[in-house]
Amino acid sequence: MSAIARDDAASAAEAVAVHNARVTWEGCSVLLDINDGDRLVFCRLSPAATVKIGNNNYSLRPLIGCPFGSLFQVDSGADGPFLSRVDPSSQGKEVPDSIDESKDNRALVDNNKAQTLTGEDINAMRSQGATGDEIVEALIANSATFENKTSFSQEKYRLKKQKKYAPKILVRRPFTRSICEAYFKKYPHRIGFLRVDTLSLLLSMANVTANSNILVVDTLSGILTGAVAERLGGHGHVCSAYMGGTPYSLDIVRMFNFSSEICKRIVSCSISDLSTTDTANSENNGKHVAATESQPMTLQPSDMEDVTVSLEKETSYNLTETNGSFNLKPCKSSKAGEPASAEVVRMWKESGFSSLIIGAPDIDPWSIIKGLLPLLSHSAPFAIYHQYLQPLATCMHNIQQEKLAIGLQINEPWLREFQVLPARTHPHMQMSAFGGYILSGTKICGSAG
Amino acid sequence: MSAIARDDAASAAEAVAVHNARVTWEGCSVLLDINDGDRLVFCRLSPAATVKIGNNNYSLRPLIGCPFGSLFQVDSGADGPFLSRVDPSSQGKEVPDSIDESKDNRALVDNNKAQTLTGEDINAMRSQGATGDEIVEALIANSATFENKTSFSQEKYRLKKQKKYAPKILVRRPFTRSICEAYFKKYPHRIGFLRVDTLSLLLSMANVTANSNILVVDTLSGILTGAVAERLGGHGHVCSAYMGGTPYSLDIVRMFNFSSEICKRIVSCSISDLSTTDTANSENNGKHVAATESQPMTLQPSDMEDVTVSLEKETSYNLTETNGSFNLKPCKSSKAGEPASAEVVRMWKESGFSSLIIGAPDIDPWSIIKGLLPLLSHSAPFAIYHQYLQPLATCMHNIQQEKLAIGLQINEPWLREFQVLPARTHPHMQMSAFGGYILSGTKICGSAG
Amino acid sequence: MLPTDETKQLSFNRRIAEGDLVIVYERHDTMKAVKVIAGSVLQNRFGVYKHSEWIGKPFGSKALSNKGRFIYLLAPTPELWTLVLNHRTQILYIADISLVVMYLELVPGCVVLESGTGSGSLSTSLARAVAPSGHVYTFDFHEERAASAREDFEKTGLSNLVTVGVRDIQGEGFPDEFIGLADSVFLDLPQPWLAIPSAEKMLKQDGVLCSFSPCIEQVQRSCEVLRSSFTDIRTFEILLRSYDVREVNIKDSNEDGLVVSGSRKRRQFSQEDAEENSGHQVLARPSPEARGHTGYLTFARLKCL
Amino acid sequence: MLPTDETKQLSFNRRIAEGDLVIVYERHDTMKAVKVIAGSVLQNRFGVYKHSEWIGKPFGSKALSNKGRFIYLLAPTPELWTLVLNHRTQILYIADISLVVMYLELVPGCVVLESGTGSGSLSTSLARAVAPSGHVYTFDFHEERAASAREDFEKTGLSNLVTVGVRDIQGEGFPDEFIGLADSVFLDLPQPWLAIPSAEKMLKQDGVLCSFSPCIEQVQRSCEVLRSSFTDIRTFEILLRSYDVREVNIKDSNEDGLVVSGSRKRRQFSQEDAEENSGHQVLARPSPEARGHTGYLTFARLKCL
Repeated sequence: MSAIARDDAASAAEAVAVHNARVTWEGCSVLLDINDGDRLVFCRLSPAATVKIGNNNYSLRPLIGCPFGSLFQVDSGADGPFLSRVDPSSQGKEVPDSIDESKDNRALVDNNKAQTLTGEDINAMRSQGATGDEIVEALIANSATFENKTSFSQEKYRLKKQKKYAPKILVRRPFTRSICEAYFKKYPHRIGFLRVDTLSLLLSMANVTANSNILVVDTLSGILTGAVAERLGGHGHVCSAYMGGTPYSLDIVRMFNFSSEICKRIVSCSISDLSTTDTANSENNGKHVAATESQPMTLQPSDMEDVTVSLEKETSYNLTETNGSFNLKPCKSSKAGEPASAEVVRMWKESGFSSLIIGAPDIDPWSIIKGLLPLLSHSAPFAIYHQYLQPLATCMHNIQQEKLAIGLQINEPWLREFQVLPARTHPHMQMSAFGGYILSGTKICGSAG
Repeated sequence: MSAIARDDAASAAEAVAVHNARVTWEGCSVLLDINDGDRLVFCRLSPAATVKIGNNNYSLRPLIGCPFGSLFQVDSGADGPFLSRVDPSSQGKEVPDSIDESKDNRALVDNNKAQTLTGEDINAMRSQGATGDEIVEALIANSATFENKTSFSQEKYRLKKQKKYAPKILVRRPFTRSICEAYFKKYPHRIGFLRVDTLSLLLSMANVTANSNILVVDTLSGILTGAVAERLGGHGHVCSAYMGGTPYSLDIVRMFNFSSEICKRIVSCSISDLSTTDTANSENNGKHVAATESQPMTLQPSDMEDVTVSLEKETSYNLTETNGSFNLKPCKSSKAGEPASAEVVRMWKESGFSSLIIGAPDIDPWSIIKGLLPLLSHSAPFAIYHQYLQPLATCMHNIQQEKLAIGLQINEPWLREFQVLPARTHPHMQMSAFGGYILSGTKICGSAG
Repeated sequence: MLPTDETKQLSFNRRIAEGDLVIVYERHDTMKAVKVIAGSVLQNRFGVYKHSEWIGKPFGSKALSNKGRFIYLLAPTPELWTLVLNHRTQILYIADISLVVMYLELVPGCVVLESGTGSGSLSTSLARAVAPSGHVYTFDFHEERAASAREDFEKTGLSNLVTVGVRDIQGEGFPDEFIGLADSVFLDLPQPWLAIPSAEKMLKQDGVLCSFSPCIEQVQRSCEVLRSSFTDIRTFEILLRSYDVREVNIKDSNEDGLVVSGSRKRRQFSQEDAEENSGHQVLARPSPEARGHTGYLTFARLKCL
Repeated sequence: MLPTDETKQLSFNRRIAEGDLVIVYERHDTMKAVKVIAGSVLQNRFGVYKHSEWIGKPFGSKALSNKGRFIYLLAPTPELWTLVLNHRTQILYIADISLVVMYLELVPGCVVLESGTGSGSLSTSLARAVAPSGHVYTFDFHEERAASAREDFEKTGLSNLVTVGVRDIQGEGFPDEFIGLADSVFLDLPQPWLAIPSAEKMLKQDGVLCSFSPCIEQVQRSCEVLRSSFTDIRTFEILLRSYDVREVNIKDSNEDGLVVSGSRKRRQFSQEDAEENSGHQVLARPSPEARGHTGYLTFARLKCL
């Protein structure tokens, strides 16, 4: 298959260029991972944009045009410190290869006297243009206790100093994976505590794929809508359905680097408009909604979102609101979440939606789904996320009683991460003990259809 | 501490002789573990008692006086096959040390032609006095495919044949650990699906220890009552409280080797008798109950309980009921579960119970505990086992609202077993996914006390 | 299976037609994939079902046997396919599959390499994620297994998205023509560490590799090898717990027995009392038995040069 | 702490007395062990509490601070003690402890050996299980840790049940005077495999050994050593999931928005509608954060000779 395969692969790679871009560009959204997850900051790259680390503001200009996955550090220059890309070949191993069992920390007394370098000394080094790494090395050289520590403790010491004096900034691609993880770490309530593995299950269970029309009820700030849109890649539609007169916030959709083609396929529609059988009226309704709403949610402020995360529980998290960068073009996501056109609503009514995902933890699942199941095509799968078991149990029972769907299951994912290191392999000592429950099933063709 | 320590240890060891016996005796209860958990059989040792394995009945006489933990096999003798103790020094390693990665099973075709030894051949060997191990070796020698198997597959083949032709019988001590595990494997519904780790938590959370008076509501065939009695070791009381006129079954208590001293401390009492404030009446009530009940539950039939377990789901489980052996003396457990004496009931009313454990999955926990909390001493802990979360949540909420207890928690244990073998370490591929929920707390001293 | 072909898209108007693949649903644990052929019948313990009676019905309909017992005819999805496919090897299930697709950052247009193909359970979901313009190149050591997988992809209509190759990836690595073209690589091999250097060459920068292994020793060795050229190395395990929902009778305790203290009146506790005080509730509890382990998923991201 | 001393048994008539150890309960996650001394006070963020006011009250009572804020005075138990003791090392918690006591088959009268003593969290539960006639011999490498543990057992009234020795069990093994006398042995050591041959000598036949290790490599090495003289080797991990119970407002969806199809009348969805249709329910869900791992528990039974 070699020759054809190569051509196929190359052309496929080309087709996906924008959606799957691997290099940043001016105007693109990035997730800055500072010091290995200690802080997570979404920002939009522009020559004027900056990020604050410690007491300094750093221009994000050096990040434009770098590959996603690049690592940056703070360097000292003529005009003060700036972000400069770390030469990947110089990156050392992340962890020591083995534990030194012969040493232990019994003899160590951890007082401040162990370090002879003072704060003033460090400031002096800084003003003389020393790099962060040089400061860290100086701190180690001037530590009275470093030599006696186990290699494990030495590594811990180095890492602590490195985070403070030589911060590392990783440029992550804002994909569903990284966005969901960032919010789950920092603002889990904004996404209804939806864990990334649970989200991945919702997308599978609802059979999300290109050329589908996916109905979502997403009161989770748009994480569901964004995740579905990413999988559609501009083919098909995701319809964010809402109750009453106001669409739900799709704030998180702005964090993705969606092309305008993809954004156009993200639309909002009120459930009542979807439910009217009179298509002539619904056309008006669609317009009516568009007219009466003040603004689609996607045009709200908060351009840079600082999802600062620290492993210490005590640290206070503050949301940095920086202006200026986000309104710069190309702000492609601004069209996401516009009212569904009459044409597409008519199409949905004729054909039915391909599937349904509900992520609305404050609303009783049965009260939502009983009205939405008729909007799904026959044999369409659906998945409901909820934080409480009992409402899903009742919902499942009711669906069974009314014979609306089959293959009903309530599932709960259980995710565990491991530390895999020589002689020190074990599950992480802290875990997210709860990812929520999912009720899934397949709509059948009955009287309700 | 050497000299004193030795004396202490020796005398302590003596004191516990019966309760903690390490050698079987005539009349003692044992748990036979046949073929590494494939079948689990409780029986009482006597010269007349037998166990059926395959098509043969084997006398249990050889098991009398052997250490718990002894392994038996089938040997051929003049009077036919009999159980004989395996010489521990001849026991080989349980598993091969490494996998042979160079072979795989691709070339193997598993049809019956691979084995040249017929059923008739095997019967002939048997009648000539061949041991099971000899038959297994003959089967291997006559297998056309054995040599080409990986060492892992060879081991699997050997094990399969060994189970059939050379069964191994392990004599287990019937302790809470082994009894609970056996029931959980074979008849989980009889113990309300109470897993051994959940049971261990109940005992901790209710602070069960010698010299306590533990109130239990045990509709789990006596597993709770037995476990508490084992921990009390004849010091203090366990009171199996029941609603209405009939004590709950304590069948499982008979599986333990309790001395008469311990059995005397296992008593039954109706909740209404415990709740009457008039002690004079309650004295009569105690007698009344004893008179009107037909028999304490412990005198029911079913002397030998075959907890046959097979790893294959398809196998049908049949409960073997063998008569004759159990009624032989000394049947020490027969006194367990007699009505609580007026004296001890009066003592409980004066002092309160030390703690409470409820294992009654069919009954709403709040409806039970609201009446029982007043019977507990101030600051007494309690623990409620249930299979459903919602009734415990409601119960916890009500206890909180009425300020009856503090430190309320609902917990669920999550237990996982591992295969630890060279290059093949991983969690078991099948697990018990559910051990039940526990609501625990500490009664406070309020108006209700 | 996928809506790439517009005529196969789910719709209120879509009808089962000759040649369609349908999932015959008896119960949640008894399903079967059937190709609809006008003259054919399906026979199960409930009787005989004529395919000709299915044609023209909407997906999701009931079909009756000659004995009047019914089944449902569902449209295939990768999830249903995973439940009905022939197990030629140990397969991946929905929880692992979903996490893999998410962590490999697959979107329409991606190129993904997979080895081994096995029973094609994961391949089907990879294809769904990269459709319509991406491609899955999957390799298996076994000639016959690869051929069966190819047949399956033909049957499920995915052959334009999945190409199956026969190759010993542990021994030879992935073919050179994919160097630098793969967005993601998935390994399910007994000795994954042998294939990692090749996977590294195939990946685009910042591309993600995933290795699935049942034993921790395989993970330990793989991670050692990964550390030289990969970053963001993370090992996970995911299990799915399922809940049984039922109407349960949790009795209220007999109020007489509990509360009437000091009174001499006492009724015998009877079954009727219990029924009287009983409350039927719809409750859920975890299913007692579950898959306890499938494997460890190790993800790693190629360092950027 | 244990009711071995009859005057310390819980009872409706038992009153807090001078010298008693009480657990001061602020909240479920804020507790403290305090020895009652008539002239003494307890000070916390809620004010000052005079011990003298506690004396004569039943356990389980409220006590008021000078500012009118209250705490509860509880009788100590090993479970409460585990929550308040000084952490000199990583300690074992209730789930591991309970499984260890169950699997070691401890009953009153048993002799159990333990190393290391650590913070004495497990020792306390071991003592409870073997009381009144059994004994716990526990060993720690660190002189100071052993001394602190001894003080703690004095404070909790367990010193007649627990003897603390200073000894490097990994290096020297358990003392010879315990040969063949131990019903059970518990190891919590960095290199448990070094201590297993000695543990083997200490155990009675069919006696059970338990080794607790955080890392899987420690388990692998221990199991290798165990296989020669032990049987019934089983490795477990146990976690405890806790649930939060709260009164939640799960709204019914706006019926207007959902159901009225084809009708031109439509009210704006308002907060009031939601409240109107709302239902407050008492519901439980798992607490989001939990201990993800403590250690692996490997149990093994000495083969019978």
